[in-house]
Amino acid sequence: MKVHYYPGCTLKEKAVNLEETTVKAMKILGVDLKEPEGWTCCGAEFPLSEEKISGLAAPARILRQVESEGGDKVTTTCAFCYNVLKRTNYALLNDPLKHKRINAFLKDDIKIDHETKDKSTGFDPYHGDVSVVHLLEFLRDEVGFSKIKAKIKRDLSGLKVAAYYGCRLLRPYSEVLMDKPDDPSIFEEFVESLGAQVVDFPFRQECCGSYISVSEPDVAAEASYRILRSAILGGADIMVLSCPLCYYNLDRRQGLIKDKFLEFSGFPVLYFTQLLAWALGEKISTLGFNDHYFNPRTVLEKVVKSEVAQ
Amino acid sequence: MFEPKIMSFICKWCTYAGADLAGTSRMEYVHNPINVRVMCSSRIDPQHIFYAFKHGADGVFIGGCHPGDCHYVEGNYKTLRRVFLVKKMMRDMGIDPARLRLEWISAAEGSKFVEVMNEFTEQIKNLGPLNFREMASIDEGVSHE
Amino acid sequence: MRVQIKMEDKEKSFIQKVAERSAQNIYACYQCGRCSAGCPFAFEMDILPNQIIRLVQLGQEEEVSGSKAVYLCASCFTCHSRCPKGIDIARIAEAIREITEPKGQDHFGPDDVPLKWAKDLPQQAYVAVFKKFSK
Amino acid sequence: MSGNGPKKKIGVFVCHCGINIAGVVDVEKVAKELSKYDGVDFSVDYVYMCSEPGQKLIEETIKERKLDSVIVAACSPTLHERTFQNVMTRAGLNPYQVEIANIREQDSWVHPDRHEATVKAARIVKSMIEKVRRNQNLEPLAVDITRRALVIGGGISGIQAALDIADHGYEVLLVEKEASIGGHMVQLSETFPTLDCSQCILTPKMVEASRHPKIKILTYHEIESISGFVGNFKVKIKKRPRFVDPDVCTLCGECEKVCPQVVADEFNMGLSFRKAIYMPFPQAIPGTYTLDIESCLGLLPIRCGKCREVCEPNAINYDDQEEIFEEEVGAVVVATGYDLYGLDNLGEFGGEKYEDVINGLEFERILSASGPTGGQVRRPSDGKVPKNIVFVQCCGSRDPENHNPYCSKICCMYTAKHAMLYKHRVPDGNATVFYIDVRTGGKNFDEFFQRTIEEEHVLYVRGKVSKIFKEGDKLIVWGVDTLTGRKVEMEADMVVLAMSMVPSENAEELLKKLKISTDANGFLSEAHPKLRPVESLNAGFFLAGCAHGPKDIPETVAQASAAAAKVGDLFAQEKLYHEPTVVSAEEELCAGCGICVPVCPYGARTLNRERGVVEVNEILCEGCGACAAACPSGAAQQRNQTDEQIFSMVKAILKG
Repeated sequence: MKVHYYPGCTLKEKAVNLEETTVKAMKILGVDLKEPEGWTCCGAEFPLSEEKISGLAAPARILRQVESEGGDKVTTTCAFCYNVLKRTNYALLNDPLKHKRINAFLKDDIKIDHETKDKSTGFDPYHGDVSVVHLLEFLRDEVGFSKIKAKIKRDLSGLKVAAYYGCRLLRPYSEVLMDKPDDPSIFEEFVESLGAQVVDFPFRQECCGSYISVSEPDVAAEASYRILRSAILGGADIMVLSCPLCYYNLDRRQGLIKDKFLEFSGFPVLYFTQLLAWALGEKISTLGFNDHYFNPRTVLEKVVKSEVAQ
Repeated sequence: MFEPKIMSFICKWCTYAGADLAGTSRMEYVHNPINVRVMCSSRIDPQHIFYAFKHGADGVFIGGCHPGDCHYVEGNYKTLRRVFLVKKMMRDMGIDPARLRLEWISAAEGSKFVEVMNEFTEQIKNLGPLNFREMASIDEGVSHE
Repeated sequence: MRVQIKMEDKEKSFIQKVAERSAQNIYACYQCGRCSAGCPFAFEMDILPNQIIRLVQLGQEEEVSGSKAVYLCASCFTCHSRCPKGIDIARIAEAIREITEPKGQDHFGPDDVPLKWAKDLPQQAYVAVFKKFSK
Repeated sequence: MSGNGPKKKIGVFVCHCGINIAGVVDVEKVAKELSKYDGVDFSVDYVYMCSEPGQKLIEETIKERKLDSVIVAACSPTLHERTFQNVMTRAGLNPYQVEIANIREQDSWVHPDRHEATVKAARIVKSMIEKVRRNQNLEPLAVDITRRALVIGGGISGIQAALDIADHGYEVLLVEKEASIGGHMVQLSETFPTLDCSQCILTPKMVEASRHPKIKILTYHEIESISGFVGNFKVKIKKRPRFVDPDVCTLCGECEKVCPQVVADEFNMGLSFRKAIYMPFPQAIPGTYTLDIESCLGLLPIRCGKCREVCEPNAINYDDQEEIFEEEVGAVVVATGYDLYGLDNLGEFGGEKYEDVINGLEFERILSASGPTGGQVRRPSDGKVPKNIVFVQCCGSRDPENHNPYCSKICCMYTAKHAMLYKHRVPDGNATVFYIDVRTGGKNFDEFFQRTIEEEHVLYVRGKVSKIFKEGDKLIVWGVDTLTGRKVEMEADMVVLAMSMVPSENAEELLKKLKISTDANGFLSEAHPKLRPVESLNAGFFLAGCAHGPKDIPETVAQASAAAAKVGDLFAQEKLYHEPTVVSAEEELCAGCGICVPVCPYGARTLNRERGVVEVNEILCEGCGACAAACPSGAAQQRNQTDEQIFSMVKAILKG
């Protein structure tokens, strides 16, 4: 199976462990990921003002590239990229005027060959034939959770997992449509397909602080802390998520959280692909756990002892 | 001074009652429109409209109940769609679609009836008489007799 | 505290600007407060999300522009997803930032990023925060 | 079609209306001009046509000159059309041979210029002459009535309607799908604002209905279909097998004791259990056990058969079958009631997940002396008395974006009642109500609401709750106090959600099948929102209770009585008469395209596929004429407002 895959900037720099485990896990599952040629940043945030609709050009360009390479689908793991691409698609398909204006931008694109310095022009418009799917959706609908189940190499039945959605996978519901915004289940179904236990975790769709952690670190730390606390109260051993910024706020900022909330002593937070790759048999040393503030290794090894007999 | 002939079809339940209210309130307005009372604006067939144009009307007015207030549930929505269609046909025939006007006027809106009648008549005055070229196109387009 | 409610050109044009940029119907809000009840950052806000809309409805540009609440919005859309009228308050906050930010001044610019975080922050955080809070 | 139409002798009577018309319009001139108009045999003006001498003048002229039709040029037809129709009858003519030319409201009163008003008056009269020339003699349509009513739904509205109709002296069939009548009202604890016990006031009415010689109660029955039209319906009714003969069952309860199957008790909203053979509640009507086959282990003796073994009077019959039978009725009262919007629709409140987040009806059962806790306030999860209870109003109501756009109307009052009853039972407990607006429009309602705050110290917080979740033993409620502008987070032991009222789920399918008009929310539509509030758009159907929209008990009872009175009106008539200005379908012209069929909002037109023509049920036709305008062949013509009439009127007006 071959599918277009848009990693986004962060995965190539700060979230290499997300990128690598995604690629590894998908390889085991027989999926060939193809990056659209010459992709750029998606813009990270969907433009919310009618004054800034030019912000739709960058994501539209990515979608056009996928379309021109013959793809009808692009997968992402980063929740931000997913949100931006999906909403861009929605905005263009539901507003003919915006679609026209953005295509006018795309028409003026100039491509410069880095070696020859030749300029090329005259690119196609984006027709709107690409659908944006998150890797979780792709795993459920294309690969099939049952196929994952069949390929599991480790027995995770003792592991209690808090599946954290955050904002970008669920909202705004009318445009993202991944799952019910206040009663989602796709992430839990994924965790169950790995053989692990799901814990009830009422903060699974609360915001971690997002980019506010840059401008207002203390405010974001409190939001993040409440999420971690809720998972701990729910009895979780670990938390899984899909967003590099959520990961940053919930793991890398645990030092700040500890300073502010004395009862907090740290908690393992993983990308869902790290858990997937591990369940599929990847060695723990290849999962990039050394980059974590709180290394999940001990917890995982303590809870999960046996491997599924082959 | 051009005095346009204006044919007005109005529904019994709302606009006719609105026109009566304008009378009981002694509001003055242009004498040009003459009303034909129908049970519901949805009784008005495109044929009736073109017949009026053919026989010398410079403008045709249709009055019905406000959306949601139709005595017959949804007759006014049917009227709305028909008027839309007729306006398209008028454009094709070379008749200015502004010569046909649809308004929702309730039994309580005597003053609105007056305003609309004055305004519509003024508008038709500005458009001038429905000219011969336009007339000819109706003869070719629709036949009734 | 006392506000004077006037609906003159200045107020009306402010309301209209917010409505146009955000593409939201400001008047649809009936002040149930659900946005504020669910907002994860309301605990830090000087005025609550429902009050922001109320102040816009009243045409109180100064009151809104002096508030830090619009800079605490992380566009998590919790308010939007539960709003009984489907109002997207993140868009309204964005519109207010655009309209009221002093010219040429960043609310939060590259120089404001604390050095200790600078190296570790994911790219998307930089892009997002500058997109929202600087010119 | 622009020909002269039928030869008729027409009389024109121009009224001065004192100076109201004659002050502007030159009435003499109008009368004189019209005397020359084609077909006009006689034309005169007179000071007051509606006066006794004026009417005499018309009557005698008709007789003397043998007129066929008459035009009265006077005030608006809404005022005196009936007066002059009566004159016609007295003069021996058909009342449909008079037309009123409105030269007062739409001419003399609005056009001050004498010349213009006079010219316009003449034109208006001419257009009416063209119409009346082509008017047919019409007789009102008459049809017999079956004086027997069907009431669908055995809640308070159905019971009340049935009792009232029966007291009028007409037979009633009261059909209820559940095992007992009583509906939701019998589940309630105490009613606002008087706090009288709901069962105490309802059960006597239930008994009265069951003993009334004119009422036949069919519980455990469902409506399959209704055909026919007002006054003459045929109803197919399905009897669900209950496997117990109500006439033989002595309510000894032995069957229940031996039944091994335990299921959730619907009457107690699933807060307790019942057996597969059960009585919904002790005062159920009919007083009988019912075997719920869905929950039963199976009727084969080899599977179980214990209940039949112990039944002394031999009331249990395992061979009971589903049956469908037909009844004839003349009118139908639809009283199918409501359900509460499902808790699963509000994931953010966790109603599905947390046992202690319940809806209002569940709390009614908890408060009820006959309920699962005997009226003590205990929470479902562990039976503890909740010391902090939170009520949330508008759950799913007033939310056009995600849920129901309308206000459910009764929740403000029942929440106040809940909070008050809670405080009566747990005096040291704290009750908090989250509200958006408190709407207490009703007799003694606001006084009651104020008492809950002033005397019972229930805390009202203005703001809608956004999220409820569990932390350990406690529920955490995230709300807001918009009055102080503070976000609120509070702990609760139990939360009661005032879920919005929605049309009964079972009724939805039924109404669709019966083609009864409903609004966008699935509630029954009334024929006119102001003037015909208890009649359906479908003639012969009447509305009662919450099937029509959220209502409290007194309003429901009032509406049920009104519906019954309307049924009485219908049945009191010797025959049914109907305006004859209906739209026909001329068979020679009808091509059977069927375009007119969906255009009709009343279902009066049906396409007979075999004959290839449209057939009209004239009794159902209300005469709007929308089908006539839609008919491409001219087969659909409205009586006395044919296309030919409209064309000739237009021509007369434009020719001047």
